[in-house]
Amino acid sequence: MMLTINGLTKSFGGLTAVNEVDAVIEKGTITAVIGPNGAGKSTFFHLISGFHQPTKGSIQYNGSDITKTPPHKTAALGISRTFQTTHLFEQSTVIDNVLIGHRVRTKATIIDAIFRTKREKNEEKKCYEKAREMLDFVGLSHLENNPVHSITQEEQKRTAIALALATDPELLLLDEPAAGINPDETIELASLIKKIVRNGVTVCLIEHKMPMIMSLADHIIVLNHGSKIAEGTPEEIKNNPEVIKAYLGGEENVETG
Amino acid sequence: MEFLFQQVFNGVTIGSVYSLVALGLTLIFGILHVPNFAHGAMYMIGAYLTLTVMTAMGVHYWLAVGISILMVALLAIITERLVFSRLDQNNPLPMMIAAIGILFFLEAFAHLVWGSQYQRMVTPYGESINFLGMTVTLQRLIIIGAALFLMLILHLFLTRTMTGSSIVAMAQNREGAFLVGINANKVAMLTFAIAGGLAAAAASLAAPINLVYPSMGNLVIMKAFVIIILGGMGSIPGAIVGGYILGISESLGATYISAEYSDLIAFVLLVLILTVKPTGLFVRGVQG
Amino acid sequence: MLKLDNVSVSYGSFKALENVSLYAEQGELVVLLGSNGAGKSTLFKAVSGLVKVQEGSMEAAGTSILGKPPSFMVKKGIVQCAEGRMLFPAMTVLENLKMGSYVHRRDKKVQEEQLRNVYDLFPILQEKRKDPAGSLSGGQQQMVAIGRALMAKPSLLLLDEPSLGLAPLIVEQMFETISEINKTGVTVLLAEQNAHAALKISNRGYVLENGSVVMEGTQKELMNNEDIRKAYIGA
Amino acid sequence: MTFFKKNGWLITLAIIALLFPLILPNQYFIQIGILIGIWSIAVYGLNLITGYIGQLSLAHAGFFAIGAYSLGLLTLNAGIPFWAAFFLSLAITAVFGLLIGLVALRTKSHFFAIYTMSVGFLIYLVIYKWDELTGGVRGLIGISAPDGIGPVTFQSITSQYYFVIFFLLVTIFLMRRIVHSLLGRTFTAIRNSEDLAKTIGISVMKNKLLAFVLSSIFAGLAGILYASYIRFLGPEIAYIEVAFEILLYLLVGGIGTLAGPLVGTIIVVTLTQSLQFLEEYRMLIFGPIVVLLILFYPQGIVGQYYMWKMKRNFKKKPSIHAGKENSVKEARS
Amino acid sequence: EETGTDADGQNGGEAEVETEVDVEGDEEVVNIGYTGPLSGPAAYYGENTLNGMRMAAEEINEEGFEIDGVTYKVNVIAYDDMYLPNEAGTNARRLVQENDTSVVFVPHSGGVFATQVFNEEEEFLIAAYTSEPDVLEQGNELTLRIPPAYTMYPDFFIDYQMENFGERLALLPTATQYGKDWTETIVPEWEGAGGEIVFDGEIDFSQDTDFYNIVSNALNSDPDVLFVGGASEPTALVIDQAKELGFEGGFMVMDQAKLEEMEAVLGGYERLEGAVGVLPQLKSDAAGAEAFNTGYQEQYDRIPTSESAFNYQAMYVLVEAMKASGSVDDAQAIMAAMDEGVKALDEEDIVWYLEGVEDQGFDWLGGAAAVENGEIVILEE
Ligand SMILES: Nc1ncnc2c1ncn2[C@@H]1O[C@H](COP(=O)(O)OP(=O)(O)OP(=O)(O)O)[C@@H](O)[C@H]1O
Ligand SMILES: Nc1ncnc2c1ncn2[C@@H]1O[C@H](COP(=O)(O)OP(=O)(O)OP(=O)(O)O)[C@@H](O)[C@H]1O
Ligand SMILES: [Mg+2]
Ligand SMILES: [Mg+2]
Repeated sequence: MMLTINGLTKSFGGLTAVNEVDAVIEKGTITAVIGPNGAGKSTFFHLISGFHQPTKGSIQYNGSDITKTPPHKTAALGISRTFQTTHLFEQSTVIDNVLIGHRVRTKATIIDAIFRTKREKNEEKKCYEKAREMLDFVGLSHLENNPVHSITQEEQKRTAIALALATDPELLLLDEPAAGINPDETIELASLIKKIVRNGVTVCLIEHKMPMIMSLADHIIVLNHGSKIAEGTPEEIKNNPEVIKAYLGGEENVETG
Repeated sequence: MEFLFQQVFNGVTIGSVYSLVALGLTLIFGILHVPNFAHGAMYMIGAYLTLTVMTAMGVHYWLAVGISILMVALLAIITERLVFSRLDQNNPLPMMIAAIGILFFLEAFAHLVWGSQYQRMVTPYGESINFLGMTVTLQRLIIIGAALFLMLILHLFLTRTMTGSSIVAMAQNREGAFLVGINANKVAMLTFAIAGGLAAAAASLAAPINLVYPSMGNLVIMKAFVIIILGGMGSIPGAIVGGYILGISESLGATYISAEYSDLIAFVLLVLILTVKPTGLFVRGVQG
Repeated sequence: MLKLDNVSVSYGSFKALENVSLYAEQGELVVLLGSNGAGKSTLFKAVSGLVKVQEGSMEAAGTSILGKPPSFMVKKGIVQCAEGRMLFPAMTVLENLKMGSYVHRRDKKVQEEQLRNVYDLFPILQEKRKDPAGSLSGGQQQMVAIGRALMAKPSLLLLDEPSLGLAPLIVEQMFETISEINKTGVTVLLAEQNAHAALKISNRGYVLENGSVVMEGTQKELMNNEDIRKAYIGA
Repeated sequence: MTFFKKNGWLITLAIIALLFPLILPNQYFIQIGILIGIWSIAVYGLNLITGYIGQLSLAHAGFFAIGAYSLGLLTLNAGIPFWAAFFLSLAITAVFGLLIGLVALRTKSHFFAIYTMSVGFLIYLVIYKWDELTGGVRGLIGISAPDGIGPVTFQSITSQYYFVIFFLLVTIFLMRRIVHSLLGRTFTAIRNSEDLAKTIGISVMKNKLLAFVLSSIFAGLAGILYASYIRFLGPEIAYIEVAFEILLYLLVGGIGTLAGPLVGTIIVVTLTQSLQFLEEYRMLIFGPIVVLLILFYPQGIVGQYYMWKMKRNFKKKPSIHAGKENSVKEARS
Repeated sequence: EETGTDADGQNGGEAEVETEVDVEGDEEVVNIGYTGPLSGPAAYYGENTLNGMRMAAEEINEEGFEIDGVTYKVNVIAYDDMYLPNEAGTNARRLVQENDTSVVFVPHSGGVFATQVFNEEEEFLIAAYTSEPDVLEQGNELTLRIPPAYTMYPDFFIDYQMENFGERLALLPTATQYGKDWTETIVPEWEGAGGEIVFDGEIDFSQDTDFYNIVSNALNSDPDVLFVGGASEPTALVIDQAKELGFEGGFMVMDQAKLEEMEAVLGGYERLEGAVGVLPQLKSDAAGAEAFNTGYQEQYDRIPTSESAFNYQAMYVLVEAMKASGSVDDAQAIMAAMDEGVKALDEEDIVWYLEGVEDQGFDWLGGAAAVENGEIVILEE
């Protein structure tokens, strides 16, 4: 098991956004988290990545406890994420955005910076290489020198994924990667995610676009009012009456988009 | 005991002045997200205008205060139109520097027009009276009364009227405010006018117990910044409570801790509070 | 109701809209389709007065609205529910909604009536009315945004990707709601990625590509167009 | 790219600076040159934390004063030799920077600005009130000029000038190295978005603290040079107005740019000097000039230059639609 | 030849300043420098000092003065330093380098210290308007102290107050070094005369927004006499507030505050009842006082105080010293001739009794005044 979550709970004042959730994420799979708005999905991700401290419960990652680890350390451990609203270094170019993602794997200090040591140079080169590799991987090489704010939403989403991948993650958390992009591009995105998994990265994603989820996920976790109400393969989830009632609604939503 | 009362009363007097200045500052801060250092200059100009109108035109104190409030409100609107509205709202630093430029200018302007010497404002309320066993000048009671009155009016305006709420709304999301049909320029001008008017009122109230001179606003404005940070930036109740807390703690600190270090109190208080609670005492944003 | 003629908008030297002409009749529901960056939001912003139109003319209900500020547009009944929501995060849900009827601030009856409609539409908002809007989940905030736009009692409602980030169940309801709002006589201009659902409730539609209108037609025409099916509706 | 091409402006600058006293052997101009050098170093310090990390510090006049007073007290009262005092003073400023940074950096944006303003004011008040240590308002009198190194002495004004210019060039060189390194990129990443920086594994607090300490050291260095040049210290050097002035230099020059601090300092200092003939009405003109500069060059002179360059490039390569005005922001540095 | 104008001034600004004085025939112009606060909170003070100099210069220039057959006129060149030492240093350098001044007036101690770093090397004289003793303790030979030492006042003050009001003294001076020095001088003498210190405080005029609470603190200790002082106007306010709070004792006012200025602030000497302080310049009966007082009031619309009077006087002495030394640019010689210059003063140019130069400082005759029944009363020894 890559990630084991036990009794995870998060309260904001009186509101329990995540309530006693148990879950596991298996290496090399795609796990999807779905649920109505406000179900606590994003909060669930915030907890794993260390942005929020859980009220209760524990998170084990590759056998070690990361329940209270701050976000920059979880990233160093190999958990990377994207945000629900695309979050990038708006003012920088695409490549500059992505290459800083590899900083976590470098060691150059102020001393290296001042004396421009070999280490600094090597690591700089490594970062560039990594960034180019990742941009190539997500298909954005041609935009490398454009400022981020000048590219489209969908390109920004892919940049965000490239940035997350530049940290060399083992586990990638994607919060609604397909929101705001059209069906055509959603299909491309799905194949990109598959490609990421083929490259050995475990993926966990939140999404409202059911066709995509159903075709992509190996395992689905359904949250409602902070609690896990179901879990299983897409086939099981699709036919789970409770999920249909709480979330999916009519058949049609699942089939088309 | 009586002596303690006297000191608390002194604190409340000066706290009233702080609160009025901080209120205007916090309103502008909410809209512009900029520490408007020129606000101290508005305070200073307000005092001079009242003084000039009183002495040159021979009008009554209250009428002079009214005229001064209107004129400073107008001056504040002018700074908004000519300078602040032309700067990028998302970039606070240039606005801050522009504010400092305005401050330099207004101070030099006051120097040119009114001279660099200290001046005294004499009101009809100079006599000392006995009040709850304390000797106080009537002017000091008036400061407290008038400040409370202005605060109440402001509170009602911001919470009970849509025009007032539009200031609050704009402080939270400019584009959002546009989308519901709020006229951004009008709100910005209105905010500046209110802030300027409050500063002028505060200065005109405080000047008779103090002196009028070109740099009189500088220290007050620094303390007002401390207050709005303590009170949560953009928070109206925060500015009021913060102003009184500061006034009283300065007065009591001077008495029971050290007179010499009483002016440190504001800053020590701020540093201590932010060290413990980095987001200030009140955290919700601009609210009525 | 709304008529745009050869409208162009640029950001700096980049042309986001080029000679766009379109119209919407009173009571119509018109869909705007287009991939990311096609210029849909820019078009909406232009109509709302949030960006400057460099060329062309814009008319609403017979009068020119070119170069008018956003507040003017809202007064005219042109209300937008924007992408990115633009809520007042520290205000409560109720306060946000009330601000929505800013232009009707002197008319308590309209306010109350609209508020009831919004609560009927999104009961969760009534439950959360005392919470700061900023603490709501993404989808709930979207509801507040739509609700706030409705509070202005629009005659022309511009909806910029209202289904963004909403759960399927809610999306379904929301399209029904939009349809209902439309049926009460409100003209609706709807930009959507979710082309199928949008077209289903629409009268007509336009397709935008790279800042220009590349296709327009009735609901049927567009639904049956192979290219559109492929590009926007998916298999 | 050759060394010269890469470091072109720096080398040109160094040559101009070195030749300056030979071309204009007027002590007044040399004095201005020295003060520009000293203030620029402080402005570079501020630029690191404010321009590259994005946290506005108003405590830098305080750090300037801590550096200056440390040197003054160590040489005058403790009788420590100049160079030992010099390095000790840098260390003292760094320690203050570290301690203040540790608490101050827990606050963000405006809270940080006002917090540091208060800290700066407290530093001023402590210097002002604690006469037993600092001499209070009377100040420290008769601080010695730098000791010579071997045959080189620093008694004459020209040698003092070269002394300051040396440190200025070192400062610019260091800043350049830092800004263009991975560390510098890390700083900018934090400026652009703290949350995102965290998720990609950057320890925001550690990096901010590092930048804050570095920046306070530069401010302290400027203070040390000031003390050894003016040789008299009064509490007014810690006053909040000095912090505003440093900030003004930075903004006029161009925040977050490498040349900005120097350009801004030169422009504003020259401007205030050339307005001297106005006597008491100087500020009447200076205030509006500041406002106009900011209105027309909100990015600062250097920032505006980059913007202009960017626009020109854009005309050459219209394929990149960098139409947005602020797309330039990153191009500078 | 170092005197005279730069043929082509460095910039328009200076050229303007310099053309203020006509140069014709074998007349030459001697530039006299000034650096002081002309903007910011201390501007009023700076202007007072500068006005005194300027007024004297204008009078001197009516005729000019002659050395070795050349007629000289003086031209005061003033730069603003906002009370900052480094600005003062820069201004002094500029005055010496660009305007060839061999004398620079500096009215604040920080500025003097910063200028003393190089004045001996550059050979110019600092005319220091500061009573800070350290200015002369550094052994700088080209520094002249203009104002009197304050140590002559306490005797007058203490005798008067003890006799009229009592022995309990509360200290409320300004929180500056000057205030501290004064306090340190007066406290032992008060106690020596059998008095008691019942309250030890100070007021920071530049930092405190309201003095009321500290004044009520002081009065709470039931004093007979208050020791106050600092700038005139805030000091007046302290006295006023003490009276508001019901205090009926006496006030000792240190010399920085002027009774005549306080009177202007408070609107009458009644509000100063019981105060002792420096004798107002207006009450000076020196031969030149009357002319100076009225002339100054007319020209600057301000009350003439010792700040203007002493700098006015210093300007005259300087010119006399130049004449005596036979040079307008040899700072050493001018300094050496200073005492001679004082003695050579024309009777009607004397606005306040000046006896000579002692230890590089002007030796003024002291005088004090008290307010009794709303009138100024001169105290004699
Ligand atoms: N910082 C916070 N403070 C208070 N309440 C919060 C906070 N963050 C989230 N919540 C609340 O927690 C609940 C879960 O929010 P969360 O963002 O996790 O939902 P979600 O499942 O991601 O929804 P969506 O699909 O709409 O994005 C919501 O009711 C929200 O209002
Ligand atoms: N403020 C701006 N400055 C510069 N370019 C902009 C700005 N806003 C949008 N653009 C550019 O204009 C083009 C059209 O953007 P717009 O937001 O209108 O597209 P859209 O059709 O709404 O796309 P989406 O589906 O992503 O919302 C895009 O290329 C975008 O990058
Ligand atoms: Mg979410
Ligand atoms: Mg859009």
